[in-house]
Amino acid sequence: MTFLFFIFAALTLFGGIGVVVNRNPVTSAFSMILSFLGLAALFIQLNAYLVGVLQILVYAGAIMVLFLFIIMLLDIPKAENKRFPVFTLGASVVVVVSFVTLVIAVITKSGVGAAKLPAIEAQKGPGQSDVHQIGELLFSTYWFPVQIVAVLLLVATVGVVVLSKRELK
Amino acid sequence: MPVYFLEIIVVALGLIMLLVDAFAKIKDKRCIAWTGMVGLLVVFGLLFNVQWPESTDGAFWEFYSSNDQISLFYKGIAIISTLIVLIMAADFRHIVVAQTADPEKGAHPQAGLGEFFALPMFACAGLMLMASANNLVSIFVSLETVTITFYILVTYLRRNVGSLEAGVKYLILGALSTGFLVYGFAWIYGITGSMQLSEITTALAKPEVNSIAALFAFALILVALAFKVGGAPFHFWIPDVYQGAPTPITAFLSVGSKAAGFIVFLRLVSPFLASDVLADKVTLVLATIAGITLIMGNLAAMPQKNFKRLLAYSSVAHAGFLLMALASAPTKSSEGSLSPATVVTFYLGAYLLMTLLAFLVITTVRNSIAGEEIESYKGLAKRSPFLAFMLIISMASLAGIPLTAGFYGKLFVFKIAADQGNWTLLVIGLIGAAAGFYYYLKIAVPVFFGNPAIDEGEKLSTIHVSAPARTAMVILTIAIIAAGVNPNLIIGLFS
Amino acid sequence: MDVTTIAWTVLLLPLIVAVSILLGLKRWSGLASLVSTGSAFITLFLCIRLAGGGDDLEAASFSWINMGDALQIDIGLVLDDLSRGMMLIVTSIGFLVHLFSLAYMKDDAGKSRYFAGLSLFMFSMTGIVLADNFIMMFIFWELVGVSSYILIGHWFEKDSAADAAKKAFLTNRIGDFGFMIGILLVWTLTGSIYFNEIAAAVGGVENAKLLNIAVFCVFCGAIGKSAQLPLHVWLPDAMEGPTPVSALIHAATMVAAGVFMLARVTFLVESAEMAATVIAWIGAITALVAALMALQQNDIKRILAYSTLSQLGYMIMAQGVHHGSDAGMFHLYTHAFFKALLFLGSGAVIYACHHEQDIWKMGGLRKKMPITFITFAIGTAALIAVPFTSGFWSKEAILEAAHHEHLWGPYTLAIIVAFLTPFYMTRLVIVAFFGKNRSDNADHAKEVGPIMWVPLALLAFMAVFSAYDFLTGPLMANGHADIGHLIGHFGLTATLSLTGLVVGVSAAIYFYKGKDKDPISIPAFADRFYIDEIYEKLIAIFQDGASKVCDLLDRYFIDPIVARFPAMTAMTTGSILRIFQMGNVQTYAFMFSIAVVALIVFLIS
Amino acid sequence: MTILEIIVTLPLLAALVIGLGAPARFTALGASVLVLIMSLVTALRFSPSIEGALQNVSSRPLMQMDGFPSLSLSFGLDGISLVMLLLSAIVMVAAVLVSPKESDLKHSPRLFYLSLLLIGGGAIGAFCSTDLFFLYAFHELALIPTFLMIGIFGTGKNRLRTAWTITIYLGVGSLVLLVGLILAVIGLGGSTFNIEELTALASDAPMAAEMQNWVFFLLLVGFGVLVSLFPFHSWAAPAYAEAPAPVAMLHAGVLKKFGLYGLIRVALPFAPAGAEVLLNLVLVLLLGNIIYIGLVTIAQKSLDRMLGYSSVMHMGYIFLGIAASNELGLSGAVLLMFAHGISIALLFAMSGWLREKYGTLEFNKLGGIGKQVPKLGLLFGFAAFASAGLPGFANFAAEVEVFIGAFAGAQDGLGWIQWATIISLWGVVISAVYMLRAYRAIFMGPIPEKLEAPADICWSMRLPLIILLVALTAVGFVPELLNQFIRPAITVLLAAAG
Amino acid sequence: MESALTLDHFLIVSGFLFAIGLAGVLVRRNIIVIFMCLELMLSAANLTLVAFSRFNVHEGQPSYEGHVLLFFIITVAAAEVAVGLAIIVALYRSRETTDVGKLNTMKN
Repeated sequence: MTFLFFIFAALTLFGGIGVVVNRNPVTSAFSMILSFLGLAALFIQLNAYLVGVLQILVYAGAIMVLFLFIIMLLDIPKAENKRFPVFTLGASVVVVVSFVTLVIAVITKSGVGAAKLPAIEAQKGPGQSDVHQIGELLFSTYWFPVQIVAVLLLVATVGVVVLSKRELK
Repeated sequence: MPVYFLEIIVVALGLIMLLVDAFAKIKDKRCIAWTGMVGLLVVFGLLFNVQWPESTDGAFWEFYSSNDQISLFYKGIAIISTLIVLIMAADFRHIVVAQTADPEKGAHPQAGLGEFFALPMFACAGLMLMASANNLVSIFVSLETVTITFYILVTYLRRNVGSLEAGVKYLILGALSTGFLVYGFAWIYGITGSMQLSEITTALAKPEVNSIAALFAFALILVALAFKVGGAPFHFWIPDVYQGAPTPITAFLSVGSKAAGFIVFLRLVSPFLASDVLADKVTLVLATIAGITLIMGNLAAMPQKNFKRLLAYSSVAHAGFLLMALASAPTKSSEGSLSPATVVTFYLGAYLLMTLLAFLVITTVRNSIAGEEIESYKGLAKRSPFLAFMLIISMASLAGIPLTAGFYGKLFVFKIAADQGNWTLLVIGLIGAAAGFYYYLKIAVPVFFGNPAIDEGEKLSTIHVSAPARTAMVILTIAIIAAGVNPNLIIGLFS
Repeated sequence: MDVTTIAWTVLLLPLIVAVSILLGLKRWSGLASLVSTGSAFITLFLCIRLAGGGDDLEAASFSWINMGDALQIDIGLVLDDLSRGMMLIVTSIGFLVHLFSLAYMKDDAGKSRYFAGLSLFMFSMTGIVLADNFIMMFIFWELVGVSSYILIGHWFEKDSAADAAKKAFLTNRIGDFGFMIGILLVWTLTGSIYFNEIAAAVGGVENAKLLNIAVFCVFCGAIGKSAQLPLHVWLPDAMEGPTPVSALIHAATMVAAGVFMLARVTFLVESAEMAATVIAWIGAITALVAALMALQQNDIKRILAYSTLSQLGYMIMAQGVHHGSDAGMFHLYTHAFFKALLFLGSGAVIYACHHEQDIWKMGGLRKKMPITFITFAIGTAALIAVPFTSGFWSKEAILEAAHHEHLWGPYTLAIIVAFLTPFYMTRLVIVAFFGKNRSDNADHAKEVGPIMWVPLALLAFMAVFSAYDFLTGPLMANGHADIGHLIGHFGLTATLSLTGLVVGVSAAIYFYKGKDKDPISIPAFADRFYIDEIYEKLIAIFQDGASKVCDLLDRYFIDPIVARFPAMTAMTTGSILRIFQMGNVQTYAFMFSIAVVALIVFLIS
Repeated sequence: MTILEIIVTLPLLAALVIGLGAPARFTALGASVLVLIMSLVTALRFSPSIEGALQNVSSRPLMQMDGFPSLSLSFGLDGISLVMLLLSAIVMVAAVLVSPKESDLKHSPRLFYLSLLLIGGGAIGAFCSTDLFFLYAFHELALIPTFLMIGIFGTGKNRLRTAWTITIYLGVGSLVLLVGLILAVIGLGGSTFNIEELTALASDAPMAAEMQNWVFFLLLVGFGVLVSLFPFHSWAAPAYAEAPAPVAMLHAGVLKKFGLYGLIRVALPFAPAGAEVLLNLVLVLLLGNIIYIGLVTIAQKSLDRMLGYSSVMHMGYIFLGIAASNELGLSGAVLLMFAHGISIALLFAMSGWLREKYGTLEFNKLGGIGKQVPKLGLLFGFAAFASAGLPGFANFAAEVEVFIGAFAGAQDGLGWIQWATIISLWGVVISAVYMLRAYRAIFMGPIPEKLEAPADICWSMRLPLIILLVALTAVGFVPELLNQFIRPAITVLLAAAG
Repeated sequence: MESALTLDHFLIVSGFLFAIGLAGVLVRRNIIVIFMCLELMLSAANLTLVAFSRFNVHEGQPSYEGHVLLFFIITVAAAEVAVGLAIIVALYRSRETTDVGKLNTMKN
């Protein structure tokens, strides 16, 4: 269990680092898929099966394909031509490192996460899986936000059309 | 009529507008905008007719703050600003068409207008929802609805370099702030175990609350919210985006988005302020941000030469005053002083009036004068005394000259700051207000003292003001002055 | 008419005339001048009715400022021997000058303005004389200043006249500065501004030092108005005005206001010993210095002006002498007539000589203008105190008073003046009236008309006889000296002054008989001891220099520090803050992140 | 609606009507004359016997809100505000009368008259308000119109800079003032804006000493900037020099008095202890006005700037009266506000005419024009002498009250204020120096060759001058005309201030 | 099921992932990559959310509210990506670049 966690955590993080470090956007995209796979595994490890699957389907699948598609479509040069300016790089690294340090400090100092992974009851029976539970929540309590999200998606669709159609008829 | 009908009606209106645009063959697409305007007026009327249920157990009410005039007021702000944005958008149509479509390549002569008119309706619905959202989920969803709509609208002039650049900047920084917001939400959820603001408040108010984690969550949320309302140093997107976006959208951003941002700000910050453990640090941080914002916004506005950009800095400056009010939340020992919610809400109401008036003028003028540089307003008073007068009224109000609504806003802010003994902030606020006199009146210089840049012998053309715009301007002016005499006209609407 | 009505009429009639000339009568200048002269006659007539003793009277007053217990200022008239006597002098000489002016100013373009000014002066002077309190006196004090300004500057298109008017007013203002302080101090010490109340309260004042200062400050007003040293510089310049004005204002009445004021507050002066001594000294010094200056002047009016200064010095000195106030007033009274006579006489000469004023360009006028000459000679005789003329008696009275009080310093100076006065006056008469004509203007001179010489004749009569009881009885019930008493005390003083007369006259005859130009040249005297020049330098340094400095300070220090610098700072800061707005979205994100880090550090620490 | 409310509303209404297209000059004149008539009627009906109580009171409550003082649009007159109302009404009529005809204005005649009415109406509103908020708010009404007037219709190359200076300066001053007022209201319990109630509170439950010091200091600086108290004066002279004559008249004559009015009405009763503590500071500053600015005035080389500085200088006397803070001094201060307002308006009206006709106001380019325009010369002489404090004009009566008031209470020896009074008295000499110098340079002496004679002032110009002069002399001869109103009001004020 | 894993493990991973995303936003110049990094940050937030859900047990079940929020986040992120990419396409069409450093016509 712990061992697997470290494997997937490493996968996730190295994938992430790959996104940042690779000069070729395509490679970045593939690193990202890798990272998302690791993340999905972590989700599953947290007993969040639906979320883990969604992560793979939506993120690693749909979204990253979209990214790749656009990268290919625009035929972006393989690597960014210029080298990173040293100052920007250095400063950014300092900021990011201090951010991480702070997050770790918060986590350790606050003791918020000292808890061990609590046991949960196994599935109570049919219709009690997390998919069921989330689905029920979504379509009962969170019915309204779902509708709003529908509007959001409509807006996004219209927007994408308006912004990228070749010529408006 | 239950209050959520309002959002539904607005969305339905937006859908109708989209459908009309898609399927009906209409010559003048301004009809679509007019439909929206009439619809919004009706919705605005309905605003005074909503009912609150006996019990708030129903599915919708999870996401609505209960019986709350303030949220209705913010809905009103959203509706009015959308209405006026539509008026502006209708006047702005030539520029929209010119910079989105290329008629030579077979584009419709009014291509892209329908969506330009319809999208604000959805943003409006999002803003209205934000106004009453009291659950992390609904806050997030409505906020993102608004934000994403704005990504589209800001970039709408896709052949215009400025609009595109503004869109990209807004997109990247907006997404960044969303990231922080979500991260913060996750932490709050982790600490309190709830998405409901009332429960979060209860959880945070407990003395044994994990203060470090809570403050960390607060920091993350504050970042995102400060970004939305334009608090320094998270305001950097504002000048660039305001300048690049289509003018009606700039107005929308500056009024609708900011107002909704502030109500969310109020809602999300109040649990932290209500907690004895956290309140001190939270207040101090807010005060610091308010101070920086005041200085940044006001002083950097002084040398500006582009009118829209100047208004962007002014928007930052006003955010500073609003934050100043937030940072002066009364402590337990000072009962009976003004509540920041009242001050902020009034301020935003006044801000709506004066900013929209200014943008109405800009949009109208833009039809006759190319460019939004302050210099290009030379001689406006001679070409159109009406517009010049409107402009000076709105500038006076923005600058906070008494007997305009803007003055009461500042007065309340100063009062609440003085009540709480926030002397440093008060001094900074004074400096800011003084700088405001300069940069707002700066616009009067070309308008009144300059001569129109026309060739010899050419006849001085007047500037056409469309009927809806004219009506709106007159109403706004009257409102500014009336509320400048009697603030109760605004305050009475929400208290 | 009862006395009160008469008093108010005397005060207000000239004002009404002045205002009506201003408001419309000025278009008919002849009528204006006649109305003005008529009003002068009426006031004279009324004053004669008032004269001749009677009870002291506080005429009904008009409340000017009414501040409850804090302050009451009334415009109230007081009629006692002092004011009645002074009123007679003012109105009689005033009337004569009006009369004289009818002819003298016949063809002047600004005739209406001139007569309006005269009437305004009559009003103001009456106000001073009748005032029953300090503030009211100050009000009219200022108003005579203005009328004098108007009349000196009558020919304002001449630079010299314009400057002289300004100088007169400003110099007086300086005196008034002290006067006002004095009034304030007296008010503080005695709690009143009314003369009778002050008189009652002054005995109870404990702060003697402050009282002395107060009295001295009050005296400052007199220094200005009566042109005492060091504020005497305006009076000679004031001769730029029309000659009748010089006679009326700058010889007979207005300049005597300082003396009158001191006489009015004798009780104050006498209670402040130090201040009184200072007053006596200043009077004496002025008398001497002015006499010295007069020795070397060539302008007929200036000689008379300096002699006026000198005589005023006498009067002021008398005010500083214990029990000398009456003597001073007596001299004021006699001097008013003979000096007005001399001025009007010189006016006649000037008029006849086509506005020639240099005595060295006259000469031989004795034959061409016999009446003028005779009256002028009588006036001179009175001035140089030829025995049995009025001037003799009044001057004797002053010297005697000083002698009696053993004020040896001032007394000595006064005696020296008694040597000088005959000298310079005789010089004037000889040079102007004897010898041969030294210019065309003098050549063409002829006797003036009756409107001009009648006043001269009347004044000449007064110059001789005004000191005698049959005139002083009705005219100067208060301030006259007892001639019998003087004769009874014939002694050192009389001897000395008679010696002075003889020596002075003979010396002048010796030096000036038949001369065409001045055989004596003492530049210091001729140039008035360079006092004017020194003042000009002082003004240039202290006033103009200081104002220049202040102006520069204002432009380049105060304004920049208080206004420009903060504004520039704000602007510069704004420009610097703009730099952060680099336009690069990653920079924004970077600052965003820094801020996040800072926030977290701050919040969790 | 009370007559007072009509008086306050009328100019603003007229401005609106002009904005909507009514004939500008006619409307402005009509409105201001009506205001003057109604003010005079009010004065006649004003009963000084009701000891100091407000009259013509009207109040329309606007807002009651927790944590914010109750706000009402309320007007009322006591003796002091009545005098200020009369001053405003008189000067406003004169200012409209001397304004150029519509056809003589190159452009925007409507804006000209509209701004004029706003400036005047704002002043009237401020003086008539009994609500602290509106007292402040009405005054600010003039800010932008003044900016526009100087910028558009001003004279001189630097007019834009001048317009900026005055606007920002006064803006900043009014902000400081605002903070002072907020502090005062909070310190006095924060329950009302009503000045009467606040005054009562201030005597019943005064603020803490330190608070009083701060409040008074802020109010002194805030009001002081508006009055051009040294060293916050550098906006005044250039602004008055370059503003069109009617604006200079209204601003220097009326609007500037607002700061002094505020000090008397607000600062003294609210923070009497603070006033005592800061007395010496006030004395130093007012001597700065009288002596230092007086000297600066002497150094000026053109009439307009000289008048500008002189109006700054004269503020010092009014401050002296306020510093005395006794019945006499304060009454004198109020009377002097009236007197100075009228006399400086008179002077600016004439200097405006001179500039228009001769094209310059520099001393060394003018001279002897008393021959060319004798009527103006005469009137100018009156005004100059009035300004220099000559008896017969209201200025003198007021100055006498101020000086005596400030000198009061020196039986035990001279204190600081007495010394300050003595030094101030020298200012009387100074003002005579510069006034007479100016008169000498412009109206007396020989006429320079190139100077062409314009026609003397016509009736439309003479009328306003005569109106002002009549007011000035009437009050000068019978100060009781106004003192009867001022005195009871001051008594009440002092009683409240303890 | 007992495990040695604590909440800290997940939170720290999530924190690192967030930081990596932030680093990418700060240093990369290609807008598309920046956009990817932003998605990375959102995912990191998701991890935190899920972890907190998992450790917040009610009646033997994790609190699924966190999952619901996550559902919305993913949806919104997808929409955001769609719109964002559309914007990037529009930008590329007009400016021929995806270098964010070249977008600085508006500044100061």
